[in-house]
Amino acid sequence: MSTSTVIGPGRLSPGQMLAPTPGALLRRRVFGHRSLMFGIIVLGLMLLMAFGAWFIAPHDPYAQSLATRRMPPIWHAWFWDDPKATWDHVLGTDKVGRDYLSRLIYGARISLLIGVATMLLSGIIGTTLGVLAGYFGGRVDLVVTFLITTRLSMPVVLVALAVVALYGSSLEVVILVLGFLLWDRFAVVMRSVTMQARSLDYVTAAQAIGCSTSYIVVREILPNILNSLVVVATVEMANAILLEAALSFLGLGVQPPLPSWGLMLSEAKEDMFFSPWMITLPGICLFMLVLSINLLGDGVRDVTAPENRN
Amino acid sequence: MSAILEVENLRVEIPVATGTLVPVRGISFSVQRGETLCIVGESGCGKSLTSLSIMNLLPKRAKRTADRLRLGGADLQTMDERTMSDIRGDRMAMIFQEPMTSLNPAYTVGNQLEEAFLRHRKASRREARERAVFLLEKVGISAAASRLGQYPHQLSGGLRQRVMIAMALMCEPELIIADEPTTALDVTIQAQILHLLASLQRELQMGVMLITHDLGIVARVADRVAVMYAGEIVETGTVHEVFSRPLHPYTQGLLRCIPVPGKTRRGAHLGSIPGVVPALFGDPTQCNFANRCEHAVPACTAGPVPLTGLGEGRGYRCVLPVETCIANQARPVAA
Amino acid sequence: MLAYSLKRLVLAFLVVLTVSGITFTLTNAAIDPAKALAGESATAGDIEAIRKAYGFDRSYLVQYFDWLGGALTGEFGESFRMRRPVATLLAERLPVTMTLGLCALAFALLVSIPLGVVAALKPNSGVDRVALSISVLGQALPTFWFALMMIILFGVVLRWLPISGSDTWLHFVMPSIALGYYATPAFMRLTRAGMIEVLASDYIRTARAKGLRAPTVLFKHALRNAIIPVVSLAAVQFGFMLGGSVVIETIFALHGVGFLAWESISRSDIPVVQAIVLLISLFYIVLTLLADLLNAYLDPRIRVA
Amino acid sequence: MNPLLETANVFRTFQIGTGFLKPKRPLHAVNGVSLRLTKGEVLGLVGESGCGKSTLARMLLGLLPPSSGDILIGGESITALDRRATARRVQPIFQDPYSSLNPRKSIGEIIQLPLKVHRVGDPSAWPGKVREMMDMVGLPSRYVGNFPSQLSGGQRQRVAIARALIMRPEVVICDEPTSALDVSVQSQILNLLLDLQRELGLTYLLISHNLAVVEHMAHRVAVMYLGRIVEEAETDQLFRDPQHPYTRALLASVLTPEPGLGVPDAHLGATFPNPIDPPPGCTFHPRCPQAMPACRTIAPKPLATATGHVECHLYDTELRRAS
Repeated sequence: MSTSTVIGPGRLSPGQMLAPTPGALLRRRVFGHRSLMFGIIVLGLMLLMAFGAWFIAPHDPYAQSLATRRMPPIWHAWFWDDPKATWDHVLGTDKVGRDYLSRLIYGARISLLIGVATMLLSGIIGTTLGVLAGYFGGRVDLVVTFLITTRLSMPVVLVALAVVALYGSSLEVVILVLGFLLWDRFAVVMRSVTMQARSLDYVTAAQAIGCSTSYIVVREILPNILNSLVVVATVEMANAILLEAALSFLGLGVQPPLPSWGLMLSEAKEDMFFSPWMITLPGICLFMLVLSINLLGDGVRDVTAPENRN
Repeated sequence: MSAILEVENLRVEIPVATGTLVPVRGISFSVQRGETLCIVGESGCGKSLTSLSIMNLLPKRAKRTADRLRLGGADLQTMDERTMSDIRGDRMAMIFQEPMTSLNPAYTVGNQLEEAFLRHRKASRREARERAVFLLEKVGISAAASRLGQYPHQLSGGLRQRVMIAMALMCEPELIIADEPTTALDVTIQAQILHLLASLQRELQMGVMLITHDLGIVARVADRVAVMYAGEIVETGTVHEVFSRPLHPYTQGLLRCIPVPGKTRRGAHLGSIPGVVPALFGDPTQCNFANRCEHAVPACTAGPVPLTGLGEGRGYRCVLPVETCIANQARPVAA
Repeated sequence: MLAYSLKRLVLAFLVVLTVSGITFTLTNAAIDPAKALAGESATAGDIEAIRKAYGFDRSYLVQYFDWLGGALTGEFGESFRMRRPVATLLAERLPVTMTLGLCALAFALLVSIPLGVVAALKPNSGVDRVALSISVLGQALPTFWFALMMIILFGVVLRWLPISGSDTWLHFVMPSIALGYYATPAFMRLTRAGMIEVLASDYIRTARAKGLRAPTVLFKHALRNAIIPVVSLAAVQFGFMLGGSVVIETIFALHGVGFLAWESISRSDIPVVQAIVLLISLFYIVLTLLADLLNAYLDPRIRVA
Repeated sequence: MNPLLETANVFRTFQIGTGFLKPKRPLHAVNGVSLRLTKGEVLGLVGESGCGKSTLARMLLGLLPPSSGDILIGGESITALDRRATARRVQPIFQDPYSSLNPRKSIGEIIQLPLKVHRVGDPSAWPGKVREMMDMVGLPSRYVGNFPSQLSGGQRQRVAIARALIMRPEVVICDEPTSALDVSVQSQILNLLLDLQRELGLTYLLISHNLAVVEHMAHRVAVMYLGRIVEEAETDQLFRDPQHPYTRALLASVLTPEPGLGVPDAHLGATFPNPIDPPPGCTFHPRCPQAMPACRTIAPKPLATATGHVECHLYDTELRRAS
């Protein structure tokens, strides 16, 4: 019995298969996750709406018309025999006669633009600070923690309102202000996950091999905290979209005549008792967009959570 | 001798997405008063689930069945959770592997000790306190009274495990189940804790069921041994028989794997068991060890292998006759 | 202990200083306070006179420390528009906002903690799914839109609740729910996650192995440990709620600090805006400090080390 | 013979927060350690958790600068060498094969990383070297594209060994290389480590709490207690005739699989000293069954023994004479 079993990895019995690759497992989990799929599909539709707005929208979202003011949506014709509701303006018109459906479709552009741009800006600020603090610790960490505490103690809505009001409200100002206000969660989460990843032996192994610090951060740590980054990014994107809507609703966000959903809600406020659908429809759009982004984030967290591995 | 714990054909099933896992596959054993039974096996062999299923503390998804599961004559299988919880901590108590996490960080040591006593005995807080002090002294903790006000995080690992032992003894149980009680501890502390457990067991004439992966511990504390592999008991017997004349190829392999100071030659190759444990789906259809066994013959894969009893608690689960097994043991280590 | 407390206080002080600096800079750089104070019809001479009178011609740093010194003694200057001391204005409005914030926090905690505990007891059960759905849907609901929908339903259609003002406790029902519900999903998830983690911990197994009854295990051993992170979050959320009150108070015309903030912002009433931002920051800092102390009380690992 | 790796009176102190509400205090993790590793030898380092073993290992790998004292690799000070030069000569093997491999990288990428980082030769030759290394540690080359999550604990440890050895370092720091593995896998890894050591002429520092493993593998053994080497000797000598009471207690605590011997009572107190607040004099005295009055006040100095040294007042003849 002097077979070379000692250094052998052990015999594999015929039926014994290797576990599937992480990639295959991930694909299987993504397609098996219903709410994640729902989020992806709805978000996809929203993106389609935003990018294809000029093609899909039946009317010019800015075209006003005195003749077609405050037309109700089509279901008013079905349920209440309202003769003013027509197929030409399926979701009715606002108080200056602009087609509501077209404005809602173009509104997806504003929300998504604000969401993505803010998320990128705040993500770059927050992730840089968080990863640096988590990796280097010590004084760097002290400074970053101080910045986070300072940022957290400033009331976001109030500061955003004040700055936008004082510096003039425009899309660019809103993006900049939100971008500089919403980085805290990125920093907090990235700091803690980097700290965790950093303490793992494979990082020590990379150090012992002689890898440079930038290589370790970019190639060893970042890929392993990417899932957390995606989750935070979705949360902050949703947050930014909601905040823009709130600012615009208070009249201190993007300015008319841009078809922002928040602005549409603000403009419809005085009609809310007589034309509640003017309030309901933009709200539903906002809700669906934010919901789909949140579901995407939750889904990513679920399918990449460590307890789901293996 | 009267058996405190009788277990016959115990099975644990866990339904998972791809089928039903059976991590414990029909095992039988008993623990007598004043005796230590060691269940030994490697990770994933089902030894911890066995202990939890006796306490009825299995994870929710897991299901337990048995032909017989009795504690001192009381049938544990027909008991509802309420009656079962009356027995837990009173007639049988458990000591866990991780003394660092097994005590609630939010309450004092005294509170957690007294709680066990107050739950099962009609006693005043003062009596519970006296009992706690008495037992802390018994497990070798100095200044016991002052320790009652301390929180678990203020104690070292060894002290916490002593507190866990004291907690298990609060109601003088007939049976103590210790699941890897020293794995998380340093070697010197391990020896102290095992020494303590052994002397307490002798003094109080308890039955002890000790679960471990460490053959050294088994050899030193066990009266009888059950070797588990892939959810089955593959060999049982008194500690002397199992260590001096191991019959099952797995037991033989395990004993060859460990270096023994003064016995194994320095730098010489140790024995090894190549291969991996099979997946534990469904019931065994052949000898579970066949794919790793160097003595495997065609009969091994023909059907499930029963445990062959040799009388007086001695048994082994192998198709080969006893004589062949003994001859195999005598062979030099494969290298 | 003393060294730590001191460190903590110095940090808090530095944060306040930084926040005040940022606020002062942002607001003062945006517009000329003298011009804002003088009004539309003022001449260049009027503006210069006001600049001199109010000290706006002094160097920026001097103005800042002058303002900060006032703020430390509770003196925030005078409102440009209302010509009244800012401190008095705040004192009038603060009770409304505090009531709103506390009611909203109470609402959020009362809904989310029981829901989180029940969901944690049976993960993936029907109750759990419902609770999770509520939290997912709730988080996607825009606060102000939710408030408007409530106004339409309970105020206009059903006429159960008043839709504006702050005269009776009924006036606070809708605003509190509108402000509080947004924090509910976070509380619920944290409670649920904490409970699931704690229930799977070794010391819960120990408690069960001692034969303790289920309610004892749940309430004495599990909940106490699971609730610790919720306390920290509650402090943070209360700070956010005070900040978020601006939207809700505007919608429901509740005359609190938030409403005052909105009014002042739209009228460029800088002293009021500065004071409110600083006040809310201070609140946040004090609250997180209190939360730390409460955590130290709940978790002996922090308390006795 | 010149030592390959040498530490000269190395200290390492950390500032430790003793609690949320308390100021930081110094923890002397490594408190004056002098060790020598000569080429081709296996030095065992044993001690309880928290005694400073892992801190010492990190310093030897060049990952942590000593607070004072020097570490010499082939006669050169580690502070003078850059980290990459250290990396080529000293490599680690860790305890936990689950956290020591990046889950997002394939086995091939993991083993190849050192070649890539040090730009060794022609990149087209790397896959061949990786296969050769995998073969040497007993991993089938078909695993090259697989991920760590697809392998068993023992196989992962082989990957970690392959990664450590592909640059052919002179010294390998094995930090508890088998304590996370089952016994049947442990013996395979130990056999592999021994084969590789002979084949490649490697030098090991084997850190372990398992004395049986150390006895099997090491030529010399150093016993560490609270940051100091309290005894060092050739393995046979140490196991046959331990000098320090702590070494004796450790040896007595080894539970060999020999029935009937029972569990020994090491006669150590139950009080484990707090490393942040170590006892004065000999740090072992509160647990020592043979403690003398002098042990409470005077820290013992290293005394030469037949094959090493011991730090204990029991063997200090001058002290004996004085008292």
